[in-house]
Amino acid sequence: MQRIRGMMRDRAAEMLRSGSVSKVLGWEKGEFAYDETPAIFTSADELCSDNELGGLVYDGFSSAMLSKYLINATKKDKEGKAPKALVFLKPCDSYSFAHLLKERKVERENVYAVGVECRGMLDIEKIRLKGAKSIKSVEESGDSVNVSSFTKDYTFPRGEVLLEKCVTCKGLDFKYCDEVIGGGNEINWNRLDRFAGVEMIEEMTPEERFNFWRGELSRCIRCNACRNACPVCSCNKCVFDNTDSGVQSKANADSFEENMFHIIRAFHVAGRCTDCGECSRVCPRNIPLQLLNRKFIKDIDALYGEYQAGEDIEQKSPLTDYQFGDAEPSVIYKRGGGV
Amino acid sequence: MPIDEKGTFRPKIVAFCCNWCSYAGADLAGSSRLNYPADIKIIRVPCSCRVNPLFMLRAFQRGADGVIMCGCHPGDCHYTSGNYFARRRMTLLFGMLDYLGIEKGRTRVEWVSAAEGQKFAGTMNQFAETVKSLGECRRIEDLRCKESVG
Amino acid sequence: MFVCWCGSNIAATVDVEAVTEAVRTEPGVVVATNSQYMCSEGWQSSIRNAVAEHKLTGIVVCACSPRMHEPTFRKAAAAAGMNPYMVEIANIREQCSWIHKDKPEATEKAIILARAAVAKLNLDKPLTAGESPVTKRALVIGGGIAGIQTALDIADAGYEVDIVEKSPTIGGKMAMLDKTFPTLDCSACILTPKMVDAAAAEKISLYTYSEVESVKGFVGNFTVEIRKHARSVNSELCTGCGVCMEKCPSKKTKSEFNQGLSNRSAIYIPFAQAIPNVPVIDREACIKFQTGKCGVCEKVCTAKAVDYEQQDEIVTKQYGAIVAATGFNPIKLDNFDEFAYSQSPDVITSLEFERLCNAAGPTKGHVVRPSDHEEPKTIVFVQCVGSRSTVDCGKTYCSKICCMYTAKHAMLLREKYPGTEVYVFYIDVRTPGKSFDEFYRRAVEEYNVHYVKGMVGKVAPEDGHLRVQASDLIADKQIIIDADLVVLAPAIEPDPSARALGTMLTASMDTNDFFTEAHPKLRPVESPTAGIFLSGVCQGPKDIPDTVAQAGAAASKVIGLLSKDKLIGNPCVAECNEPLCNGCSACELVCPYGAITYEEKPVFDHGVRETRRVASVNEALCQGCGACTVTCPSGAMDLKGFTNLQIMAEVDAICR
Amino acid sequence: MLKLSISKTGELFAELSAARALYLPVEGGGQTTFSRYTPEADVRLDVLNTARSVKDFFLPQTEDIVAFKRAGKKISIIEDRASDEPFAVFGVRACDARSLDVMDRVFLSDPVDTFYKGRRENGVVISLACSEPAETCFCGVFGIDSAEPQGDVVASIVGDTLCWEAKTPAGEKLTETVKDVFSPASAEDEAAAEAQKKTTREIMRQLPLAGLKIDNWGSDELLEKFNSPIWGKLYQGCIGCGTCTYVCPTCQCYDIQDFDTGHGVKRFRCWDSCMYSDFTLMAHGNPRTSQLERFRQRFMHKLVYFPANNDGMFSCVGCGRCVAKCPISMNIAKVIRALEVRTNG
Repeated sequence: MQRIRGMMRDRAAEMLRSGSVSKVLGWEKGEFAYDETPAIFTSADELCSDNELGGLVYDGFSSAMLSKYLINATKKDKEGKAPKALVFLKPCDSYSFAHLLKERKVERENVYAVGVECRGMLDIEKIRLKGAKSIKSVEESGDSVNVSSFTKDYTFPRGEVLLEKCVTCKGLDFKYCDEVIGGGNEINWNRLDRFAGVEMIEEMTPEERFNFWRGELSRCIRCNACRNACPVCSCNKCVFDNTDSGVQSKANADSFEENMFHIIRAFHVAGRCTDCGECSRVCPRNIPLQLLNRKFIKDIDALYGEYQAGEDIEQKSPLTDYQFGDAEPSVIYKRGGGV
Repeated sequence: MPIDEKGTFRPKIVAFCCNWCSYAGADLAGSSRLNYPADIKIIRVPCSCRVNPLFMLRAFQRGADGVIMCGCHPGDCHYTSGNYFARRRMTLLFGMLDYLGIEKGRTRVEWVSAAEGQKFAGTMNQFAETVKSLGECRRIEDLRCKESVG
Repeated sequence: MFVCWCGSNIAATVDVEAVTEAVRTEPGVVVATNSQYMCSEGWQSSIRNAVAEHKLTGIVVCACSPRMHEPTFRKAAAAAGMNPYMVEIANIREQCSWIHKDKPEATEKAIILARAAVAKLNLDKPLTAGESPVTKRALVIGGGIAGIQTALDIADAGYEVDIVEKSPTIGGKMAMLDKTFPTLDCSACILTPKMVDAAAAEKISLYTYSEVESVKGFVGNFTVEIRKHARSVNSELCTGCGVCMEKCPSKKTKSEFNQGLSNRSAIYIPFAQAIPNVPVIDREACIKFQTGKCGVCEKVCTAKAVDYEQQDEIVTKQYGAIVAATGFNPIKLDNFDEFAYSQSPDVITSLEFERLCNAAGPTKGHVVRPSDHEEPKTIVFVQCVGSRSTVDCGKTYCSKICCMYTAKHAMLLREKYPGTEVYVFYIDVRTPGKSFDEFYRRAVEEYNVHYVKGMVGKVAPEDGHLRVQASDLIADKQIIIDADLVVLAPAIEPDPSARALGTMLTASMDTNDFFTEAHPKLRPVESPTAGIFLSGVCQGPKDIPDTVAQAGAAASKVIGLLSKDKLIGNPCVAECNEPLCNGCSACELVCPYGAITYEEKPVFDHGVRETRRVASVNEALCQGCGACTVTCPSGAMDLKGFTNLQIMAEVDAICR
Repeated sequence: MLKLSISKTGELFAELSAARALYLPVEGGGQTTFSRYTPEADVRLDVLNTARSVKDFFLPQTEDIVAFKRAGKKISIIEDRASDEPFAVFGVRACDARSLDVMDRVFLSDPVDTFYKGRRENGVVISLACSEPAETCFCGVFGIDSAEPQGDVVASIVGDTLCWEAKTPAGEKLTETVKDVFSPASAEDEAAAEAQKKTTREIMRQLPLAGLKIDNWGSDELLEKFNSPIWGKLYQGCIGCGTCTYVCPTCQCYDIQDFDTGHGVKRFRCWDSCMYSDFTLMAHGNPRTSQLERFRQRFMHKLVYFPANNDGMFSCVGCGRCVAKCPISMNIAKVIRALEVRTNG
């Protein structure tokens, strides 16, 4: 990872110095071993500094996706000129980038996209749940993760402390990148089928499904992190924020609103969701939101043919397309369980 | 639970009907004097593709026990493709509601042409029966809307 | 609020008085009354009086279906000085009194329906239908029989019409045919007069050797750029004497018109009756253009019409309506190896066969084998080559014309060459048309054509013969025929230019690239995009009579449109709330009418000002289906007259 | 001081919950949060930060205020505020315990918020001393002693013993109802408790955020801080969600909304977040139109405006929830650090 970071710094610094780009979207070191923040660098010095705070970093905690920042980062200035930005994209981020291109939220010529090798990102919550307290440092070495705290040192198998979205990674291909740093598109960790979670729920009885989702969704505090982190949820004003939309709501004043918000959130990105898993990652209440999005993906794949948002930006997304012989909604009744 | 004087459950059912086929089918059912329960109230929309999942959820929020959408048969849409989009949207929405454990029988899509008064009435009778057997909708409801006060 | 009794139609099962009372206290209701027949002239004048007396801004009528009397009440409202779109109708007849027997139940439902209508009306906004002028000129794209007929009919009604044809002459496929079924008229004899008429008509302008470059605008107001390819011959000066073609030293180019069965010169007219009778230089084949040396045609042309310097020219014109008449081609048979089309010159297509039969064709009408110019004795016709097919290189649909022309070919052969044996292999013989089945039966019964139900498995060239292996499904056996000539009936497909044109016109197409009609039954000659009409095979396979009929129908639709001075739109159209729009293009993709485009626009929302890409609805094109409103995640797209808030208000009222 | 064997806390909880609702940290869904006590509840006294703070009990996320009913054209007003019932919260850490001081400043000063006041008067806070602070903790920066929290009752766990000490009349009253489960603490117990406090304070001093300097924040620094160009850098990662504000024990902004039920209107209040683009949205527009301004507002409020109006009291208690939960790991600690140098040189 150090080597990759070095290459990233070199490349980005070169691009900034030459004036090919005016800003670089990357990650910056935080207070701890694990709290990197997305940052925009505008000078090579800033990018390469190794201060306590500052300087481009890239490691197992560079999980925040940068794609969505491109919308603002490449907005036209008052003279109508759009700045050009270099962005570092992990494989899953590159699909989201592609989708933003497709929806014209970002124009291709304003971006220099650099794919960066990904080995799966680490989940500090999982590390904590495994008992590590007062964490001082987290080092990756091969297939293990060494954590040292103020009182004790721990070693965990890497596969056990990966973010859930990485455990069910959809693949390491890069889309629409100008270049790729590092490489290797083979997943070398124990990956789980991304639809296994959905299937597990589908196999429950309706009663169980209902109770499962009530339990999950009732934890929602409507912080909107899922929505705001989502690269596809990029409306200027969400229907839930718009007092004139008729469905505005700021809090879940009733269980209905918990359902409503999450059904509509998932529905509005159905056929557009790149399955990046940011929604699940950012949820402060650990609600497995990706399971809602993946339900739509799974149904779309099964009913209308496999579709991966961000794969091909010329392809019509499933909800803006149709076939004469599409399945009828009654196909739902034929599925197991309940009436 | 809304119960009439005979002690039977009276569900609330909202039917979205497209102007060109299903609404006309409903009119034909009317002029043919084909009976279906008064629990069903029709909302006229230009096309089935005008029906937003938000409207369906809204109906449940406001206390509906079942929601049905009717449109032109595939291939017959007045606007050529509206019902195709509606079909995909509703299929996915219903799949999601089922996934959340909400009874499948409370939502339905049916294609009814302007000539199918019989089918319209038949569909409505059948759907009302299903919803009735499911009882009051409790799995997706807003208690605030059900109170008699406020 | 006006409640109608409809005589006893409503009043028998709905307590009209109770409904009137119940809705009187609804928010916004000022006056509530009921009467025997709301639609009667007398009551309409009382509505007018009520509007004046109470200064009403909206009306709810509880009556029969809005499909019945909505226009009536809107007119009444307009007459009373109100906006006609501030009228809502609660359908308490078809959807209430007629279907319910229990009076309290029906009354309760009628009250709820009335409340829903009030809730909707409270959110109604006055709407004004937009108007746009109509340019009184039509464009017909394609100069085959479909295009010619459409243009003639439009011109006959007194409107200007332009034909754009990409080849050097009009006439299309029909000009290549020898005889036509089921009457066996000579194709040229019936087509040429129409071509001449088209050329002579004062109102028709021909743009041959030209293509549509771009289309902008909307119904009534299209702006079209037409690219006139350089003919290298000045049409004004050319006398059509033909000397240039005679003297041209480059004569080795396959004749497109004769399906490659003969050669033509580099400077050529496709066929003798071509219109215009002005040659073009095929620059690929021309020695002057390829090497710089030659110039024979220029030298021999006494009219000084040859112009090597001529450039493509772009003509920009305005039209009120556009007709697509782009026609078809037989599919390429390169991938049908089993029929040995590429291997043997004696395996030909039906269109090639037409040329062989034609007196003006490469063999002067003698049907001979292309390989040795011998008269064939055994001829096999294979139908459905690529039609009704599930293989990748084929088409799933029936090409419709092949059964009949094959019967025609077989009959002509047997008549001209009674000594021949003629076999026709078919899946089904389809003859639904006037005198079609009789025609087919004559082929079988009078002309003794051998019709064999079954598909040909393989055609193998074998020392001068063609060994045809086939199955006879009725006799249930394999048969082998040694044929001298095999004629294939290839599927027909839309001309390849149609796809690009469809995009330019924002006219939708099916998966086979046939244009989609606005309604398969009720609007078969209109595209869903307003102002675009369909003529001929570009909409689906058809024979000449069907094509001519559709061409006339398309013309009458165009005439109907051009006869209007201005178009009055439907005000219930989509509307984009620009500050909310995030420019994602989803609405554009689901719009069947191409009514939505994107523009960079300054938007201002609660203190934030920026310029960004937002959707814009062309009200003249929008038909108000609402597909865009649901696909829009931000709710920026809404439908006037059926807004999100209105529909939700109805839901609320119903579920209350 | 009273004491109880840790194995007998079940009895204590049962006693406490007999007379009033008892809330305490319970694990569920992979997280620990304050939940109502049941004998089956998986009580976690070792977890520091509950997913939601103690704020929930005094300023719930949503709360009905009043309702209106419409009949015909008549509108009537219906009082529908929930009645206050006595309750106790057990296991409130020092940071959350202090957060109530901040909240009191807002809701108990004139004009008094009667909803909040009612809950405060009915709620007894039983705090729990920390012995194993996390790396995200920085309560010490705000002068909070995590080893000795405030509260109506202060509890601590020393080895296998739960120590209990009532600090206020309300705490004493509560203790009276459960005194039977306790025995008096011995001098050794007191000594062990003191020793543990010392150890905890020592750990606190070593934590990475212990060195945050807060002294040059406060009212004097208003314009310098406000105009600092550093905000322009800090805010860039902010996605404008409300996570920090909703997990924060001291964020107290709320919105009042009307919900049309179809029969009438329910007026309720719900938390709002200054990170949201529709926060303080008025008819004319929004005074803070960019995320930079919204981001700055939150920290300026906590570290400058609030102390300016409240005798120097910061409205951050250093619980570290925002540090742990921010989707992009931006937080108040980074802000304090980045702006800790006097920006005017």
